[in-house]
Amino acid sequence: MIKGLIAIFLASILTENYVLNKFLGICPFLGVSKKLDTATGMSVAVTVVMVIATAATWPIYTYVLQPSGLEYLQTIVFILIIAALVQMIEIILRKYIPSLYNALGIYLPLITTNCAVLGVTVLVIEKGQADASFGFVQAMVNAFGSGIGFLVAMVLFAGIRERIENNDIPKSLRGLPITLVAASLTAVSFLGFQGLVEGMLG
Amino acid sequence: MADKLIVSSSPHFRSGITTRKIMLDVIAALFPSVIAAVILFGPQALFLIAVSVFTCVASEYISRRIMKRENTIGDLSAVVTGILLAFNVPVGINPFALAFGGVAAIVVVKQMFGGIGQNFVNPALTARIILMSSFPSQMSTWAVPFYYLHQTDAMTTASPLNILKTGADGTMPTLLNMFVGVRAGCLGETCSVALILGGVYLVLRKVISPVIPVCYVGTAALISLIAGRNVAFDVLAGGLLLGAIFMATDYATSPITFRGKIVYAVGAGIITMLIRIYGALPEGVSFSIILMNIMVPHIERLTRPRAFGKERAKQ
Amino acid sequence: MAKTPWQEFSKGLIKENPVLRLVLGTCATLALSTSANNAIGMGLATTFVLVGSNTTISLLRKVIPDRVRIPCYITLIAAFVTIVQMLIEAFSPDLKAALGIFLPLIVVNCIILGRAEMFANKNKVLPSILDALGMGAGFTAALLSMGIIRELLGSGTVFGLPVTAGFLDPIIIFLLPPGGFFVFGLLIAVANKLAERKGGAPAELGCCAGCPFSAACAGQSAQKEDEKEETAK
Amino acid sequence: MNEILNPVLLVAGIGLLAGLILAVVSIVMAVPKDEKAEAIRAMLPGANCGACGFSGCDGYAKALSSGEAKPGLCPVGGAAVTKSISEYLGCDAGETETKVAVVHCLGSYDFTSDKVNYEGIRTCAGAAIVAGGVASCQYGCMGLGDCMRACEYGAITVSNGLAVIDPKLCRGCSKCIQACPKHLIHFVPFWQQAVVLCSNCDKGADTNRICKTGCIACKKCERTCRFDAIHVVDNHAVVDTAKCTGCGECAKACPRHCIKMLADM
Amino acid sequence: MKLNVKEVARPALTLFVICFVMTLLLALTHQLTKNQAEQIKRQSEAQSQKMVLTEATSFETKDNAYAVGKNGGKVVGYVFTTKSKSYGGDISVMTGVSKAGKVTGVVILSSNDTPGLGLNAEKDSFRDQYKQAVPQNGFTVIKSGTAKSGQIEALTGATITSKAVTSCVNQALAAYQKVKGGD
Amino acid sequence: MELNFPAVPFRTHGGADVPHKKNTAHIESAVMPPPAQVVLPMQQHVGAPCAPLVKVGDAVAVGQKIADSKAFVSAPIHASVSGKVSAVRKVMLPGGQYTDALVIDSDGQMTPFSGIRPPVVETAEDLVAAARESGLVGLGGAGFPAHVKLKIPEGKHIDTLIVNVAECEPYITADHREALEDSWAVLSGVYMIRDLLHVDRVIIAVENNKPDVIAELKKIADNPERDPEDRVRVLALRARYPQGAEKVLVKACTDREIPIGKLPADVGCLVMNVTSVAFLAKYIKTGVPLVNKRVTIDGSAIANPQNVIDPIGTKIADVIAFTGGYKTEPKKMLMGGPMMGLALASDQLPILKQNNGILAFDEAEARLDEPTACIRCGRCVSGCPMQLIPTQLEQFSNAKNVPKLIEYDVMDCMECGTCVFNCPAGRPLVQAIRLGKAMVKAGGKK
Ligand SMILES: Cc1cc2nc3c(=O)[nH]c(=O)nc-3n(C[C@H](O)[C@H](O)[C@H](O)COP(=O)(O)O)c2cc1C
Ligand SMILES: Cc1cc2nc3c(=O)[nH]c(=O)nc-3n(C[C@H](O)[C@H](O)[C@H](O)COP(=O)(O)O)c2cc1C
Ligand SMILES: Cc1cc2nc3c(=O)[nH]c(=O)nc-3n(C[C@H](O)[C@H](O)[C@H](O)COP(=O)(O)O)c2cc1C
Ligand SMILES: Cc1cc2nc3c(=O)[nH]c(=O)nc-3n(C[C@H](O)[C@H](O)[C@H](O)CO)c2cc1C
Ligand code: SF4
Ligand code: SF4
Ligand code: SF4
Ligand code: SF4
Ligand code: FES
Repeated sequence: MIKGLIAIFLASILTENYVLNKFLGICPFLGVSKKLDTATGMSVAVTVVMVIATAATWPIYTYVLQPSGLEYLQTIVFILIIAALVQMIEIILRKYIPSLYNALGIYLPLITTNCAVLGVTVLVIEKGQADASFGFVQAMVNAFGSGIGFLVAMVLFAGIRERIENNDIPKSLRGLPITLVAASLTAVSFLGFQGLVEGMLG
Repeated sequence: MADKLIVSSSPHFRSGITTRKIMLDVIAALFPSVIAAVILFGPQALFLIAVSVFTCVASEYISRRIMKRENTIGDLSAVVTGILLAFNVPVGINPFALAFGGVAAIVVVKQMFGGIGQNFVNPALTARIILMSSFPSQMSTWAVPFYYLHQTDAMTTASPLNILKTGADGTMPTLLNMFVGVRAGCLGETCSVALILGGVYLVLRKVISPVIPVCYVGTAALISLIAGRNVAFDVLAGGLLLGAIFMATDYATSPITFRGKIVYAVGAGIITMLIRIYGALPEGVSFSIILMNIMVPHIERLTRPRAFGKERAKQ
Repeated sequence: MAKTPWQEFSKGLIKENPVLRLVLGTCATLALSTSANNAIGMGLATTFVLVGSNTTISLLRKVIPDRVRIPCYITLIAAFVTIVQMLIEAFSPDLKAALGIFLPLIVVNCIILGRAEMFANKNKVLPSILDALGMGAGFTAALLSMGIIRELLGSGTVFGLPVTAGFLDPIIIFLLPPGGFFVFGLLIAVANKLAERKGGAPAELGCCAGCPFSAACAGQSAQKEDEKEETAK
Repeated sequence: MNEILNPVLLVAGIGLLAGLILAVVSIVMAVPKDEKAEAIRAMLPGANCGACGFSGCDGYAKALSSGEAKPGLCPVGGAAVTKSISEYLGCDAGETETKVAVVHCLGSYDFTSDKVNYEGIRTCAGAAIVAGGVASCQYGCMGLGDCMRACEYGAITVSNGLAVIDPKLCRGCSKCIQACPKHLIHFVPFWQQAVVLCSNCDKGADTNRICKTGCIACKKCERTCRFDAIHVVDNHAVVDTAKCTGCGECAKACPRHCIKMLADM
Repeated sequence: MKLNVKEVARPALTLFVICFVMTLLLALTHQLTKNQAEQIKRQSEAQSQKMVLTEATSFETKDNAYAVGKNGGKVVGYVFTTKSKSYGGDISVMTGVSKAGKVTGVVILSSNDTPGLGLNAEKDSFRDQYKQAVPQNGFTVIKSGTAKSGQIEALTGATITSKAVTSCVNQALAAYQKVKGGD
Repeated sequence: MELNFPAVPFRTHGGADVPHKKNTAHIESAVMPPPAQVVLPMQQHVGAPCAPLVKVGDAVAVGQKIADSKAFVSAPIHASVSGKVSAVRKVMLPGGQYTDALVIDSDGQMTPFSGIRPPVVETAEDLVAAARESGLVGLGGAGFPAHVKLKIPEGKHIDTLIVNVAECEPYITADHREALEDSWAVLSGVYMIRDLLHVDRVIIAVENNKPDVIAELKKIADNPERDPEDRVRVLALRARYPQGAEKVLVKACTDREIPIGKLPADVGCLVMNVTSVAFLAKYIKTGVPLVNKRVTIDGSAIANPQNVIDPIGTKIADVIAFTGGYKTEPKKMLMGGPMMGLALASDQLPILKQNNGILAFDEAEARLDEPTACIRCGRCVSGCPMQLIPTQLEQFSNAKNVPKLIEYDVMDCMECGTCVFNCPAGRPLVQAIRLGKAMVKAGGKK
């Protein structure tokens, strides 16, 4: 069990990295990775929302939607819940933990429309459907791991962007194009993890 | 005095070492391995090295021209990249695929980011991974050493690490054979003697510091020992020596701080062995180096030396 | 500044191409451009949702109170996405498999919310529909061009038909994530170049501009803080 | 029928709940926004140049809304912005003066030369710390273009060893003034007037040796001016912009041709 | 701060109404497409089974582990779903085995392997290799040269995947040995 | 506190093996006859500039104080020739700053000033006062007024005097010749300072590429009569640039690290250049203030390289003409050594107090390769004695990133130039760092 959870956790960082392998959450990956501190703040906020959103949506799906045969309402229900949740988190933070709000709050609104959050809630349901042993705990670990994977990708990429910031880049590539090429080379390095997690723990 | 004097900021003296001289030293250090490659894999090896060097230099020249920048092929770094790229492919590779790799290495990895010193991943190794994921069968078809002396032209075998990992059929070479290079593998990686010779030369010429190769190979050996594998085999197999001596030490993509070099090399050693032991691929040198390349900005930031006279506590 | 219907439609194709100029919906663009077929499937599905949401939001723009604007939009969009999901499920299981997770994720595709926020809630129904069609077409076209490039280079086929077989080995990396980022980067560079000739600015990540929360957006406020610091110096 | 009713009620319920909570919360927790400042901020050009004396446009907007500052301090936005802000604030626009930056030097290679052969970082700041700069005239333009790179509006061109600002393109942001290590750039009001394009504080003879156009403090302009608007200070002529009428007599009188009319530049 | 009823009620009600209407729409669409979708879903599951065992017209799941394919009440073969470790993690394969023990078809149900490499195993040319005489010790994979009987020619650049699929098929054959003879 | 003498120097960071090129080490210094004119800038030291005490037309004699300032951190200026003050005019200093200068037309007599008297020095305070009157500034190149350094702040104790005979700059041999030719003065200066400041030990630090100096100074230092407790010893340093730099020298001699922004006195050390020490001894004996200076004239464009003792204020061109002029047309002229010296805009500038060398190079040596891109080789990092990261400092400086410059300790750089010397790409690191420092200072003011 523990081993399985570790495997899920590592896999969601290394082999199923949302950004570098699955193409989820690319907008913040490209947009908020210019500086290390904003990259970290955004990723922490994403991780928090991912975990809370999964904690809310998984039970609703398994105990409300699925028993009544309403699986098709997944998308609409999930997105409503996420949108409401994010707003609630923001408001609560602002009211009660202003320090945390100042650190993370500015990223929260951005997260509602982030593929990665909706993605994780949908994907863990999919996994649960495919594999009976994949339950709530696994889903939570997966969500948390995906958030951390997002953080890893963001932090690594922020380092690279800070490094190439003052580079003498050809004019027509400056800005977004070179950022994407850099992302491409970062993704290259993540190709090598295939099978690693299963090999270690499987 | 008729002419105006030159003024410039101090110092007005230089050591005389230039980028070009450094690259010449690296080329010299690679020379024994070139010879070994030609002996082991025949004239085709020489041809491939020539193709790779030519495409690298030509793409550097052309891309600089297109970007309207000054020509930099004179610094010879493209030659080094070319040789190392050729060292990283099996002798059976399609020369066009190799040329594609050369273009990718120089244009995409190096020049797009501004040229020498500004690339954040190792050009030759990135090209190698691109080739490996694009043409996997060519990149994992190993010719038997001295195949060109035999009548049959298609003599392939499994590489030692592949035999170890997937139980592919093939005979394991003896350690001595692995040391002198009589085993399946990429052009430049098999002959450990030549590689070590080159490494010693580079260290003596102060082109590289021995920190990275020693820590890298040392970490890999230690993990091999702990995992109960054959340490000598792990050190000699695959691209470990070539990677540790020539590729992990690439200036542009390794940390410039002393402690950073240690962290980097140890990290690469760990990842290499993790992939070798657990990963789906038999070998992990390229990926480990590229992964550590990506971490270099953070490693450098965290291992900045304490400035002289700076309070220790504040660090 | 009334525009002709044609202008309303065509701006999405080139000048304000949502993918290459506004840089919206990057995830779907990268993930689903491994083949021309996927690209078209995704493009059409998104266009459908876009037209649906733009139409209804434009219709309801006077009714929806500001306070719950975003939840309302999201609900509307999600409903259309679900409809598309059901239709595809019913009629093309292959396409469903190909689009996978990105089908429900159309909900959060910034193009849709972006057009709702930037266009539909300010304009009449007809222009909104035209806008949606144009944007959808632009999205599809961009996806398709990326799909064709990646499929051609990565599998040697176009729409599944062999093209380069025999004289060029497929370069598989173009099908993998690195290839996606790379081709996208180059296409944006080309689009920038073309735009530059017409005096346009280079593309910036558009999610922020399109995003209803842009006022609070991290990227922008962080940037602003930087500027502030700089000027303070 | 349940198959339809159940989902409808479920989602509508969530919707109602969410709507209620959001509505209540957004009212209860509303954070008062400084709408005034935001409105003003939207009018400002957003160049964040700091020429207004505040920390960027945001700072100025805040100061304006709280009444700490007067409109008309933003040189980039110019009169139009000033007007709209004062209308918004309902106050008097006050005296607004458009200023443009002028490089007070004419020492191109036609008139003067470099004293040394400079090697090193190709910026004015870099040259200024090596042997006091490259130009023979210690006060003069080095022509390495720090000001040009600082200007975001493309108003400055550097050629033949001299920087020249096009007054029509200058937006008065003062970036170049901060950039010039020789402190050669100053604002002048943007109307017809004379400007002395020399900053050399050496005696006439010394100036004459190094520059063929530098002010030699001969005081011809001073004598010519009918409005007492030009005087030799520190060995070079200086225009009193308040008095200058732009008649152009001094420019005609100057034997060194280093007085120009702003309109001709 | 006072809560104005109207200010709260209107937004909430609007959202409520929108949710109501849209879900109604959804539920209706669902009703309309439900049958079609289920049919297709059922079809596709059966389709895979049918693909690997063409002769059968109906399938009967046994022990939740395998299916028996029948044609007009007569057992014509079995369908097994097996798993094995491949390049990108587990791969899941459905194998049809005729009553006589011949492989009638192979379908890759799920795989995380690389597009263009491991995923090429989904191509007919690879899968059809298994439709041959079953060797004693199961199929073996060869990397180069022409396959002899009982050998499977590996996909180029995807030996790992090829071996994984082959292992799945061999598992299915082993399972067949256990169940054959049952009805 | 028991203090030991290190047998070998302590480990220092980085550095570079610069070629020594001490061509003039074994050539007797020549004494230059009075030039026709000297130019004495009012600022030849760190601190407040002096104001003239004489007017145009006044007659002055050698050693007469002609300019002074009230500020403590300043040093008076004395006439170096006898003659008439002919003008006050602005001159450019080698660094590019302009300052007023007194021009004295020599009468060729070199009449000594009648007021010259050896000072009475019995206490530490006397020493400070005498040092100030002498016009002495640090002759190691920094030009910091010596009396400021000698005035030990209340409550601080100096346990170690380090006499800096490192002379690590290539070419320059002025200190070398001083130590050989005036070794008696060096030693009496040492004993005097030791006794007046109650220093516990004196380390005379000499780079080991000057064996003759080591031998000569050892001969006298190991004199049991003057130094019964053997508290003065010679330490042979590794000949590795920049051993002579204060912070490095203190580390090499005592293993103490001077904290950033602090002085040697904060770690109980006093570092003095050998010529400074020798001059103090001579001044106290004769009362003749600082009016002439030994200067190494060398470089590929110089016909006869040698050391010249010349009156301060002599035009460089005159000194060079005295040695035999140029061999070829000079393309680059330096005041000071090639590592830290300032490039001169012309040879019409005067010799200043702290000058120890004038170098003139021909075309081949003057031209340096154009810089190419940094290859991140790390040579600048491993060579930096201050353990900075010069290549990143350069980038931050170019990007005008002041917070990063501060974070990466740009102010700790002593501009020794080791990094540039080592750099294969020839990056202008020091210049960028100097610009960066200026930015930090300007930012600090606001
Ligand atoms: C520097 C270098 C790095 C390499 N990295 C990898 C790698 O990451 N993955 C891989 O499969 N092969 C890599 N190779 C090639 C392997 O070494 C090759 O598969 C080898 O022939 C297998 O090792 P063996 O001959 O000891 O079995 C690399 C080669 C070199 C020269
Ligand atoms: C990015 C990448 C993706 C790969 N994907 C697969 C795969 O899906 N299936 C597979 O069997 N091998 C895959 N490989 C492994 C290589 O093809 C490797 O060369 C193989 O293990 C040995 O080659 P062979 O098949 O010729 O023996 C992949 C390698 C890389 C670098
Ligand atoms: C890089 C560098 C090198 C130096 N080299 C010497 C040297 O060789 N000899 C010397 O006397 N002073 C040298 N100095 C100056 C010393 O740091 C110190 O200022 C001087 O020895 C103090 O003595 P003074 O005040 O008598 O000049 C050097 C300074 C720096 C920054
Ligand atoms: C010690 C040393 C190692 C090098 N290793 C590589 C290498 O692994 N791959 C490569 O492309 N270039 C290598 N180069 C060449 C050159 O530095 C490289 O192209 C830079 O990465 C270009 O920025 C090396 C150069 C040196 C001096
Ligand atoms: S930087 Fe340009 S716009 Fe600003 S004041 Fe100078 S010339 Fe005018
Ligand atoms: S005006 Fe000043 S900043 Fe501009 S080029 Fe001349 S010296 Fe440089
Ligand atoms: S020595 Fe020069 S090339 Fe090497 S890292 Fe430093 S600046 Fe770059
Ligand atoms: S000049 Fe500064 S940065 Fe360079 S080596 Fe010397 S102390 Fe270090
Ligand atoms: S499309 Fe913007 S985050 Fe995925």
